[in-house]
Amino acid sequence: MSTIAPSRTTPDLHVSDEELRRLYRMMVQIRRFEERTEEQYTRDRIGGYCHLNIGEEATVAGTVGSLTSDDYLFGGYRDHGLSLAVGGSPRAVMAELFGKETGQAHGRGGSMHLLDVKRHFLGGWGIVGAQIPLAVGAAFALDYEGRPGAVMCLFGDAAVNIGAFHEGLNLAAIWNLPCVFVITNNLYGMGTSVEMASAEPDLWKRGQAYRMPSERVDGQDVLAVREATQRLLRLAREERQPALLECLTYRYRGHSVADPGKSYRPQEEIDRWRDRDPIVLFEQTLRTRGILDDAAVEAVRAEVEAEVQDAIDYALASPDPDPKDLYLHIYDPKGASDFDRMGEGAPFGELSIRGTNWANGEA
Amino acid sequence: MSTIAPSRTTPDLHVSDEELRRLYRMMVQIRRFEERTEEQYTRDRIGGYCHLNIGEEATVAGTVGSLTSDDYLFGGYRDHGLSLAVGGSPRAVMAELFGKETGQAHGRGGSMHLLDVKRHFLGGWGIVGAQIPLAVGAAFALDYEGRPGAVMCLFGDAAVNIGAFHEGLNLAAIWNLPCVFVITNNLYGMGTSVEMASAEPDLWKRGQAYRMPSERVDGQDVLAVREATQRLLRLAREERQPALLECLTYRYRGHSVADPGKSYRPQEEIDRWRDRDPIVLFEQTLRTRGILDDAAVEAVRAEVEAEVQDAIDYALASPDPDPKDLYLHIYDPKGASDFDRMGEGAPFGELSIRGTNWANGEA
Amino acid sequence: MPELTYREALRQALREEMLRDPSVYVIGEEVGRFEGPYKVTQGLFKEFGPRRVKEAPIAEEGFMGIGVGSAMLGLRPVVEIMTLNFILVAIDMVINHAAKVRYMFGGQLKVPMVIRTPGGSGKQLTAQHSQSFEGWFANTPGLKVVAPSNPADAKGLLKSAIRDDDPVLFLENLTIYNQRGEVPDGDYVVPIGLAAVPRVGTDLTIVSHSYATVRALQVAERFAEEGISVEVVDLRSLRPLDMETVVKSVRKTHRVLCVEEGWPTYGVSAEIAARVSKACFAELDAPVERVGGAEVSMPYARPLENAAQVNNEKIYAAARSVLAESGMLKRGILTANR
Amino acid sequence: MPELTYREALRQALREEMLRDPSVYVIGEEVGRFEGPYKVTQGLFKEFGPRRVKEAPIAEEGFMGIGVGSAMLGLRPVVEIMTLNFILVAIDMVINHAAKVRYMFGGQLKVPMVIRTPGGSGKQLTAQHSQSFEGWFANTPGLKVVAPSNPADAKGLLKSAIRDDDPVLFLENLTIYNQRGEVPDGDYVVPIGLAAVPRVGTDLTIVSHSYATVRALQVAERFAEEGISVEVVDLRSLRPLDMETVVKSVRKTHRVLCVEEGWPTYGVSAEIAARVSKACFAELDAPVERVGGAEVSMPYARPLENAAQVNNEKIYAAARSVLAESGMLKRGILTANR
Ligand SMILES: Cc1ncc(C[n+]2csc(CCOP(=O)(O)OP(=O)(O)O)c2C)c(N)n1
Ligand SMILES: Cc1ncc(C[n+]2csc(CCOP(=O)(O)OP(=O)(O)O)c2C)c(N)n1
Ligand SMILES: [Mg+2]
Ligand SMILES: [Mg+2]
Repeated sequence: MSTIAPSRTTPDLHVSDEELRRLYRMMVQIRRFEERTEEQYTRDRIGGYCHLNIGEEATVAGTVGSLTSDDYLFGGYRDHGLSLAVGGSPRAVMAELFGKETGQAHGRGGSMHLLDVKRHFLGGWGIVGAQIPLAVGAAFALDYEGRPGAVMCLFGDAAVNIGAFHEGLNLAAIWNLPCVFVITNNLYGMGTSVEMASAEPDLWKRGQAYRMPSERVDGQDVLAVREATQRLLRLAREERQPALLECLTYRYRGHSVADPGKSYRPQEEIDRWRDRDPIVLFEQTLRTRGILDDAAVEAVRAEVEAEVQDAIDYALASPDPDPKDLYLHIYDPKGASDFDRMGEGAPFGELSIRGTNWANGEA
Repeated sequence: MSTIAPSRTTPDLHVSDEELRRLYRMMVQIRRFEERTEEQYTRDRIGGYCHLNIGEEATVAGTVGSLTSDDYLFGGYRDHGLSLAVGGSPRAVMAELFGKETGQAHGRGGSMHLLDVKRHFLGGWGIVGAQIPLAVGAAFALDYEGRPGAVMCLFGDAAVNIGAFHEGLNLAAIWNLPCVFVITNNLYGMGTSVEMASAEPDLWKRGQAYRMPSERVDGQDVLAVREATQRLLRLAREERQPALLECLTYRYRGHSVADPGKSYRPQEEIDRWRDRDPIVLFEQTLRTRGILDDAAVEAVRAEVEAEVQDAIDYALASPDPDPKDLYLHIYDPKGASDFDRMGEGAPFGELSIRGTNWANGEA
Repeated sequence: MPELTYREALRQALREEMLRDPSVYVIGEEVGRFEGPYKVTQGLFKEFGPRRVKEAPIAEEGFMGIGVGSAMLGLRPVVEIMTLNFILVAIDMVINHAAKVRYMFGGQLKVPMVIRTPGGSGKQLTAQHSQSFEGWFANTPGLKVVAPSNPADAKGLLKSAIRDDDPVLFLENLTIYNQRGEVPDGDYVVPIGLAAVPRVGTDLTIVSHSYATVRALQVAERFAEEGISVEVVDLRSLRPLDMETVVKSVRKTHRVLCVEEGWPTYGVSAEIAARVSKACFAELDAPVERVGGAEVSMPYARPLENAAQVNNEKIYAAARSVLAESGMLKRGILTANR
Repeated sequence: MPELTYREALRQALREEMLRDPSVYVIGEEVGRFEGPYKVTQGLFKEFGPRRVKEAPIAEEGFMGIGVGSAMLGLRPVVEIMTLNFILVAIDMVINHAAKVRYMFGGQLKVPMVIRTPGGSGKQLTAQHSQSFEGWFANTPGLKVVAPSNPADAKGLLKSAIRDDDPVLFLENLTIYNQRGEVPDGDYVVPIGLAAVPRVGTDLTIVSHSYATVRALQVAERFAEEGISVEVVDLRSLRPLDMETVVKSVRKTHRVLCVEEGWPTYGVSAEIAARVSKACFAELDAPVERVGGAEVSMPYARPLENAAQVNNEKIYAAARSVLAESGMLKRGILTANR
């Protein structure tokens, strides 16, 4: 979790230079990390489904980058950037993508199921929309225990049409739970546009069905995202008022690395969005404000480049999980003895349902 | 389904006398049928869960009574009144409650699963909210085949918080399906008030999340309900525009006959609603308009009394389903031979998983 | 020892665990002011208030998710699903989430959650309200599934389930809520993963769980009158499954009948039969027999419902058929006695 | 006969049925312009347009319900669920609705619907995307469940499923979409409820379905090289289940191994093993053996995934263990050859 304290009011101009530089670096890091991830995937070092945040850096940095150490984060499968934005180690993220024991989920989760318990990032989920009730449950726990902090839940534009969204938001609202719901509206869920999928394509308006403060923000403008996020997080923390924030952004790549992402959207749309690249826009702002110059930009790039290369090297050099640990973590080790009498097919320690001692009378 | 043609505009005053009398009789019939049902339940002639429409007659008659022979109806488990309101035979309804072969579902469904295929009443469903996607599916079929008519889907105030509501309404809206969703808001789902359950207790506003025409109507005023229903049905039929209608009403009885219905709501609330009894209100209106007098009221009462008694007599005298038919209807008889080779435990014709011929080599 | 109903035993366990551990809370429909749809949580709202007894709207997926999410942060939710039938709208949260968290995240998170829900059929509750899906949960690694058949086990297993650090589906049963039995006072705990042998016998083993055990014991009684000695193994826990106790019994009786309330084909009894058939391959005097609910959607009419539900007659007949098959009874007797 | 992939065979069946019967329509996520998440519906949107090929938002419960409701009015929906894992959010519509309609309403309504969905694990798809729930559906009266293992059956069974007047869960498999095989042209229909014997043998019967059959055939090949003759029974249909063919094979070989991709405990293989153990009680030379996926949530890392998935090595080893158990192989050989 970021160590930045929650700011009371954050009109754009009052963001400290240090914070501006942190956000900029975060965005550059996510972009480069994802580009290299894509490359590593094509080199077959990463398997399964793999969804990139490229193009969405301002939304990720503006939302996730606003969390404090009291807060918690839940997200979907497009989660590499999320895990980096909470301050997670690029090494551990890349190692997870490589399926290594040193990865964030010790190689069990992969691309879709990153997490960082220490930094309160609780995954990394693969069933569309399902992280919403989970996040509400975390907010419930904060409230139950009278803890400070709030929960942020990120999901895509396509998640707003599934039942879990509806149930989760209503429950958060009736119980005044400290949860900020963030729609990363990148205009498409796989090949389906928001207009095809949602009867109310102004997705933020869905929040009104739960009497929830709801708004839309330019997801390419990291400071706008940050301002709205911090405002809503404060509402959640201090007034136990959940809220819905829609960030309008775009994914440059296809849905996953397996999808070219061209068949269902016109090239000129892609071009138009690329013209508003969130990193370029932010860089311009910072240059105008005299916070960045060529040298600084170059320094960040070089630093990030080295960092990501180091992550790759680290992941490559890391050990695979040991197949003998296959049954580790399926249940609490304390409860393992519950299974002692199950014999054949017991979920501890056997690779198949085949014979064990006791069944042959040898127990 | 009622044989009344859809009216173009239905300001209150233009309802024909005949129609007014039909609605009045319908409401009296439902009330009396339910009172006798309750009594029959205590005499142990009816089993399982049993939910009554007493108090909600104006909502039932105003909505369901507005359907034409092209339309379809789906409802929940509180469905006795629904089946009567489509013009179904009280005999067949009561026989179903008694679990008789002559019942609407041939004794297979019981109180919660009435239906009347001829009159396009397609059930009678027991999982809260699940009838909503089903109804949207029926509307889809009408649209697919270019058929006239619309689908009406009734559900309770508590159903608006479950995922199926959200998914169903959004799908109907994006695909312009002819479906009118009706919330029978009787203020409680079991012992849970609308305020406890719904972050937006003005339930009709939920429709706005799908850009759907939505409104609330006095569910104790049958003509108001009828006017709104007919208007929205027309919209659905003619403009393929789904809509949401909330009817504010009250159930006098508990959730089911097993619930006294007193612990979670104040007596004075019950009294207040009883003061606006939908039948009394409508009777007054009709008396004022000179459409009903003492004699006419008495005649309707007597007619309904006899009709319901006849239904009870009929149900009592009807035969039970034959246990030898246990496996009838679980699959299409045409496909029964698919199961020939299943042998033991095959779902045709066996009462248990016990031995059959072929397994002993005798096949 | 005090006599309690199954319902009261559950309530006692809940209350004691809530007193013992402030992280235990109850969530579900009508669990508060309404005192529980089947009155299990009666009195808890008054005693513990709305924070610990959370009255949920009809949004099973939502509040099951709240259970999982809050458990990930260290709470110990006891989620009540009104009946097992409704768990289908929330099953994604159980199978794809609760059961997955610990493993998928490399052991860094856990879900100490209990899902309490009654299964089985009641009196004319019909197709959508009379089902037994417990085998599906028992099929899923990451979950535990327990199914007590009597008040003492209800109390002891619920305490174990609440204290367990993994998600437990705690299967209750509509028909036995009112059943009475002796229940040890105080901190009585029954470990998960141990079958019980509530009746010892030598001629036939009946393996069952939940309400089917109640019936099995009645049928055993009837056989005793006929001079046939039936042993009843009450599984209590479906995952983990205590095959050791089952096998030990079968090694003694050499005859087995598996009974379940649900549909046998691909049901719980299939697993028991498959394992027994293998583990006791050379020791069975007859094939493992199974009896369960008729493979139909539960019909409403009483004659049909009676024909569909598993009952003592069917269990008795199936048991006699095993005995006959093993040569212990002449086949003729079977037919005569039906 | 033309060679087609499994995917192409499915597409051909869909296309032919859509041409034959205007009431057949396809609904699901990305089935249209995106050409299908796994490209099964490729070209159909172009040919049949948006009315017959309905592109759905992520609302599985909603569009599954649309399938059921529209089938009640006489349409023949083919609902595509992107993978079997996601059916959990829509399972209430399948179990409590599609499967119930005919019976609960006394035979007056029907649901001629097909649910197409790929199950099984792929390459590193992990815990929430690698599951096999088909046994749960096969446990449910009112549903049929088919699971073809090759292109010809894929085509023939899909046609049967679409023409069937009851709801059919049509299980495809991620791994075999690209598998090629001969597929009869034209109106080729495979009846539901008939197992196939794609390989005849005398020493051991392997019973399997879907992708496990592909593996079983490979293992049988390997055994052939060793002079051991393995018969493979491909169930093709799980409900109804063609026990006649299974039993016939076992009466010949006297040895059985059940293979499945999913978790064996309370899985599909339990039912097969239970039934075979009973039907062939006196004819088995060894206990029925089962092998399947390791009982864990599918892990990501390849070494772990390999250890978790059922594979030829494990099938081979389990088969040898049956052979050894029956006395056909000395136990020593088993260990040596591993
Ligand atoms: C319940 C469910 N249905 C379908 C899928 C398959 N699926 C994975 S991602 C996705 C699209 C989601 O789009 P969106 O929510 O907009 O997020 P984005 O990918 O654009 O970030 C789909 C259909 C799934 N994972 N879960
Ligand atoms: C998914 C689901 N959860 C719970 C139930 C149990 N249940 C049956 S009716 C009901 C209350 C529904 O209230 P409402 O929708 O307001 O309808 P009403 O009974 O007032 O007509 C509940 C909780 C159910 N049938 N289905
Ligand atoms: Mg998107
Ligand atoms: Mg209500």
